[in-house]
Amino acid sequence: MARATYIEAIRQAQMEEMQRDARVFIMGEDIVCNVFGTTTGFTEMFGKERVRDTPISENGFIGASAGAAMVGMRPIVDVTISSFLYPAMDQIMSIIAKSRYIYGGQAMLPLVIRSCLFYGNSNAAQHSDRPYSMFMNVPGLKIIVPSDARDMKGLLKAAIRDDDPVLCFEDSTCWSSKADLPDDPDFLIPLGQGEVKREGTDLSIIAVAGGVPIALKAAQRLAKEGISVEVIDPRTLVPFDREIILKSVRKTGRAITVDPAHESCSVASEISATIVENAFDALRGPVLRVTTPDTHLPFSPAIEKALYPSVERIVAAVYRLVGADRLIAEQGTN
Amino acid sequence: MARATYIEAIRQAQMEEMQRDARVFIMGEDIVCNVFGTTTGFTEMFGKERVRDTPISENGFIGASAGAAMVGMRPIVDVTISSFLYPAMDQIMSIIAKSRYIYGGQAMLPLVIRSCLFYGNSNAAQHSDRPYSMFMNVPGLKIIVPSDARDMKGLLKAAIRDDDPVLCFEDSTCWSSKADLPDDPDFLIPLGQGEVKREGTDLSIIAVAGGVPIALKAAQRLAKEGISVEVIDPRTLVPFDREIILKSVRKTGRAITVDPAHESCSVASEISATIVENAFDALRGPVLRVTTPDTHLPFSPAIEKALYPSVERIVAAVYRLVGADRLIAEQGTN
Amino acid sequence: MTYLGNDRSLEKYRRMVRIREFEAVAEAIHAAGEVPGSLHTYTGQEATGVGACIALRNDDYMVGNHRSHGHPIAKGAKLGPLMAELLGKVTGVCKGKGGSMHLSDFSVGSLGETSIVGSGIPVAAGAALGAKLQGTDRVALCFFGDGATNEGAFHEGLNLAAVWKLPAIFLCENNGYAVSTPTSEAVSVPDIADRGKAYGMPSAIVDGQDIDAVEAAVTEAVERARTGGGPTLIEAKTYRFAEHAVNMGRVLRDRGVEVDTWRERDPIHLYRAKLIGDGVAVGTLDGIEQEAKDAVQSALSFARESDYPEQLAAFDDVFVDRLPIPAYLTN
Amino acid sequence: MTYLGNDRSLEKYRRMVRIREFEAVAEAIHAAGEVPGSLHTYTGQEATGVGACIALRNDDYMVGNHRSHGHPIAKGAKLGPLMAELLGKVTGVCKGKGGSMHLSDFSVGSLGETSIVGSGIPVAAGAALGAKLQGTDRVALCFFGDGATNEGAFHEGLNLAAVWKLPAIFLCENNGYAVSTPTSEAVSVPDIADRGKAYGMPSAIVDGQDIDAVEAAVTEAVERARTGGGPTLIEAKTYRFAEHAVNMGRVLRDRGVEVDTWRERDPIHLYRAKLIGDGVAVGTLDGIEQEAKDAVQSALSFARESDYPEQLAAFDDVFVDRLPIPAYLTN
Ligand SMILES: Cc1ncc(C[n+]2csc(CCOP(=O)(O)OP(=O)(O)O)c2C)c(N)n1
Ligand SMILES: Cc1ncc(C[n+]2csc(CCOP(=O)(O)OP(=O)(O)O)c2C)c(N)n1
Ligand SMILES: [Mg+2]
Ligand SMILES: [Mg+2]
Repeated sequence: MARATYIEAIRQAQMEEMQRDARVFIMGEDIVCNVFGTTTGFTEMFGKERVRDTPISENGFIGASAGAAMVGMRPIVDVTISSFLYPAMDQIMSIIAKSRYIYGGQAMLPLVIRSCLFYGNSNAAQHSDRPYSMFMNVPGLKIIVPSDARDMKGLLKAAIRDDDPVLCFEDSTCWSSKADLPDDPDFLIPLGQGEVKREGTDLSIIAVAGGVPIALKAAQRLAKEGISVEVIDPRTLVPFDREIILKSVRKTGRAITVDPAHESCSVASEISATIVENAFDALRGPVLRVTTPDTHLPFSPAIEKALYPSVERIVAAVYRLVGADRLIAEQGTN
Repeated sequence: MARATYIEAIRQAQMEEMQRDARVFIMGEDIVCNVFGTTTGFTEMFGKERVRDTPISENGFIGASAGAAMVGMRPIVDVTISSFLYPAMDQIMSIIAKSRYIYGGQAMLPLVIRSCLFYGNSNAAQHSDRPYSMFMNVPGLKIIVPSDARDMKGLLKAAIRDDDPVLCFEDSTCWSSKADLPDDPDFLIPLGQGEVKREGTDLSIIAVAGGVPIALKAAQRLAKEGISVEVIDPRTLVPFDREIILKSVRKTGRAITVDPAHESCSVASEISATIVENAFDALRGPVLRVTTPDTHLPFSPAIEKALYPSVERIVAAVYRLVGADRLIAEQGTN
Repeated sequence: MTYLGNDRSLEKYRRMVRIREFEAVAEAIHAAGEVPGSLHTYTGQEATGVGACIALRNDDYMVGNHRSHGHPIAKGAKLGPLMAELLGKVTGVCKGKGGSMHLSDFSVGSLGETSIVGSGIPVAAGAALGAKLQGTDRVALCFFGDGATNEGAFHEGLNLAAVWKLPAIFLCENNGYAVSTPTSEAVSVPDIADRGKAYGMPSAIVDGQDIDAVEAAVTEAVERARTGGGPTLIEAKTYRFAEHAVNMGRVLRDRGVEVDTWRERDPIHLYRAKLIGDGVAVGTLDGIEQEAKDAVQSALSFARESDYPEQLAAFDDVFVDRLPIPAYLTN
Repeated sequence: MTYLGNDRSLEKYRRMVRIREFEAVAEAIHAAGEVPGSLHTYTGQEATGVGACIALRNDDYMVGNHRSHGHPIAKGAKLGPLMAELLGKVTGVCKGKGGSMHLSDFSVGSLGETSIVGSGIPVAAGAALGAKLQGTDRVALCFFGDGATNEGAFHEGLNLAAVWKLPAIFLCENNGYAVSTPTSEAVSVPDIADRGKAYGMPSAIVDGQDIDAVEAAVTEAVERARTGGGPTLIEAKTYRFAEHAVNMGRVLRDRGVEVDTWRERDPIHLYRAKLIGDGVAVGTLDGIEQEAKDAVQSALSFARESDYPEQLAAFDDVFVDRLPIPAYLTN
């Protein structure tokens, strides 16, 4: 058990699973030279057959991962930045998500596609995508969105061992955050299990990916004012732990969803819809969303940052909910 | 004003706009031979330069439409089936949605990408997509989802005249439905304006695309039982007419969203989230979603149909809401 | 009974006539409304499929496309599950989930018949990569049409295979058209085989109506692939006798006398004549044809007698574990 | 002052040194923390950009990529708005929305410098289609790297241009690497120019350090395109002196003495020597260099003195009309 970063957690998860299972290999653009630090030492350990640089052809090598998986390999594909998933969308949507189904269970596709959510640092609109919700809309893809180093290690290891295709979204705003990483080579966090990141009684914040650390900070600040906030991290989007969310909202009666992605058809919207559909009777006020508005991300550092969820925006939403509720309590229900 | 089908409305809209504006041209696979009937007579009228068959290379010709638009043309791209948008996702997401923004308004991309939602007739998972919600999650693309022939004509003509890129999703379950189509060459339905398709007082159904005719049938059946249902069709997803939805829900206090797409991160979810966020005080019960569950669409006719929204499923949801509400009325609020 | 051990030629003939007969019946029952969805027949291209598959080992891999009836039969699949699939029955090779465009039998080495044009090509490259990483000498054969060579997936898949020297054979069934579009209007070179030059990949053009020629070309490519020599692009010049898909004749381009010219080069007729010339008794060939008819009829009976899948089967096979069932279907 | 009318050679020299000087300053202010985001310098490739653009008319189109500093200056863009863009200022050529990877100046015919590898190629084909449909004789030039030729977009864009005989010039700046990956490990043919054969497209290989050679090759291609002869693929063999992007040296491949060898073929030094050999006075060239330094300095002052965009500008230019502003920003 040693403290390490989110990036290091990715490296350890990959390394341990490659050591454990000879069928696991990794490929992607410039992974031998290890731009982000997730494959440090890998070529020495595993050789260039299993640590494989690819030409710039995302549709080609992501599709190739499907073929390799079908014949018994367990590929990890490193797509670096999530915006580069778009050129490969056909293989992801038409082949990887659908092959098992369309062939009646004959195909098995144990593969992991990793990519990072690269926003917040003047990368401009073409490199700042956070596209997980569009993959959640298509059946057949499991999706993990770890928000801290420990979850990253446990979820990524579980993803590599999973027999279904898994997309792993790595939030770059979490890259340098640290946690204690278990050394147990079988430390796994089951896909589909959310976690209460902080207990509270007044209000539930359901946050995803880089939204989680911000929600935790907001909760900390609010605690000083006597407002007790529960923070829930679903951790995986598919399968989705609806119960942990509903349980929390049934307890607190108030909910805010936090999602660094664009608002329309976001995971934040999905969570809101789930809450109002299944826990309406418990709700004491609206479910508010704190997301990135439906505009692109500009390069200019002067105007980019204010577009993302922030502690301030979350706190304001909490005030609105708690305030509104006090009002209702004073005036009686309408 | 003559009665005609949804397909014929597409043909008329394209024809009238091509007659009106020499910059408009159409391209796509096998459009000269006119497989679906949306370009009948076009080669004779406009010649093969303006009615242009393409190689099977969606990313190539959709990207080319962007280039042509930037230099002053107004392309209509016929992508036949919406599943074929995936190979072109990079050009749609990275170029078409983002070019105007990333170049600070220097680029203008007046183009229309048409594709049909081809579900419900044993086309199997790879050909049955209804992917509009993923495009709604990315800024920069206007989206129309006409549910009847009249809307199709007015919206498609407006889309072709619009100076921004517009995706037009054509629901194949509406293909043969008919309406009176205005002859006025300037008959336009502004993008961003929803419509009350049927007035009612007890409950609002907000339905999109092929969900609208089904919702209308359900409303008709329920009317006989004394339940008055209002049916709202947003008609365009971007820009999105939130006000028409909220106004209706504020009136009726109950809402169901109907969407033939998969449930997670769907337009149905987005509408639910919008309602609970903005009209919570008016709500007398949960907002229910009638969607396609998050499984793929199977080929077998024995098991495909039951997966889509149906009159029965909508009626059951209405009973649940109205019933639940009656219960509340009887027992007092809890 | 298969002839492979004793007589390769008869087995080749047998597989071709099984495809022909399977599709004749498939068309008939589609016309009668028994088969839902679309139907793209392979009739006319049988020599390409069988010539290629006969050059493979049983444990080699194969990937195909929407025109999927011929490939599995060519590779030796049983007919019953294929026919049942057309009817959407639970005994179908894909349990009724795939239908006519996806007759993929993994038990004979198939890794999919995928109906998104070009999408099988990267998959085949990946299977070849897998075989290589596993240290086996298996190869992967990929069928695709002329139209598919205009997709980016073709380019990326072939470049990967070439750069990594993968044991893959890319077999383009150039039937002259993609739906209504003649190859010459969509492909910017006279021969698809020219495209191999962009990858430094050996390529060959072969008469797709001549099963022996196809077999020879694929055998050479398989040999190269198995021995570490890397991938090959083969263009088989062939023709589909019917329209792109049934019921599309109405709208599509009139192909005029071209069809008749090609019908004179019916691959089954040509091979029958050749076998007779080689001294095979007419009765033997008639017997094979009769056996095919019987096999298809019994496949049809099997299919018709089979059940449809249960409604909840719609939630199987999205993942290894069944999905949760939505409430409206359980109440 | 531009030299184009009087003296084409001096104008070529002038544009090259302006690029070099612009980037020297850009690197310095990036190192000082004044420029956010990444920075991919063009240093070493100036002859390719300028040689190509000088062969175009002002009203011809151009599409580039993430390595975007050189292309607009080569096509004649003003420096102030480019520098202001690097700083994210509202006076930037993209109003601060694009940054270093997207220095695209539509006023000189640019249609984008797009940072998704390969994505500019279909756009250029489309611009050429537009020019053709409009009956003008404009052409579209597309810059992209060696790595981009492995993307499906390259294949689809070139095939479209070839099939439709579009007035396009596809100029591959082969600088030997895509990030850390040598061209030879990712591209399955010795020369990118070989890829033209897959489209029946005329292609040429040119020394990318020799501005006259580049100009000649592009001029020939432009001539062909303008007169209805269709597209051309040109491979310029060049080299980037710096790493893929600044601050990436640490992790990337050691290129060893290769860099020094290539530095001996610095395109600006080569051309300077040539001009002097042709009798141009050293003072004239020194003057041009000084003018470039001054111009870049005044661009920097302009950029520094400019304002950042207002917060609400983030909602402009998604569409022609401004988006609704979210409540949290208006209260
Ligand atoms: C990506 C994609 N685009 C378009 C289609 C529609 N489509 C189905 S088959 C076909 C023609 C394919 O032509 P070819 O590859 O030559 O195969 P053939 O049908 O001639 O055997 C087309 C355009 C599709 N299925 N997938
Ligand atoms: C689709 C896509 N994949 C990956 C990247 C990351 N990336 C940026 S530049 C680059 C290398 C491009 O190489 P090349 O085309 O040779 O251009 P060069 O940088 O050498 O000028 C890569 C891989 C990207 N921007 N887009
Ligand atoms: Mg064909
Ligand atoms: Mg390069």
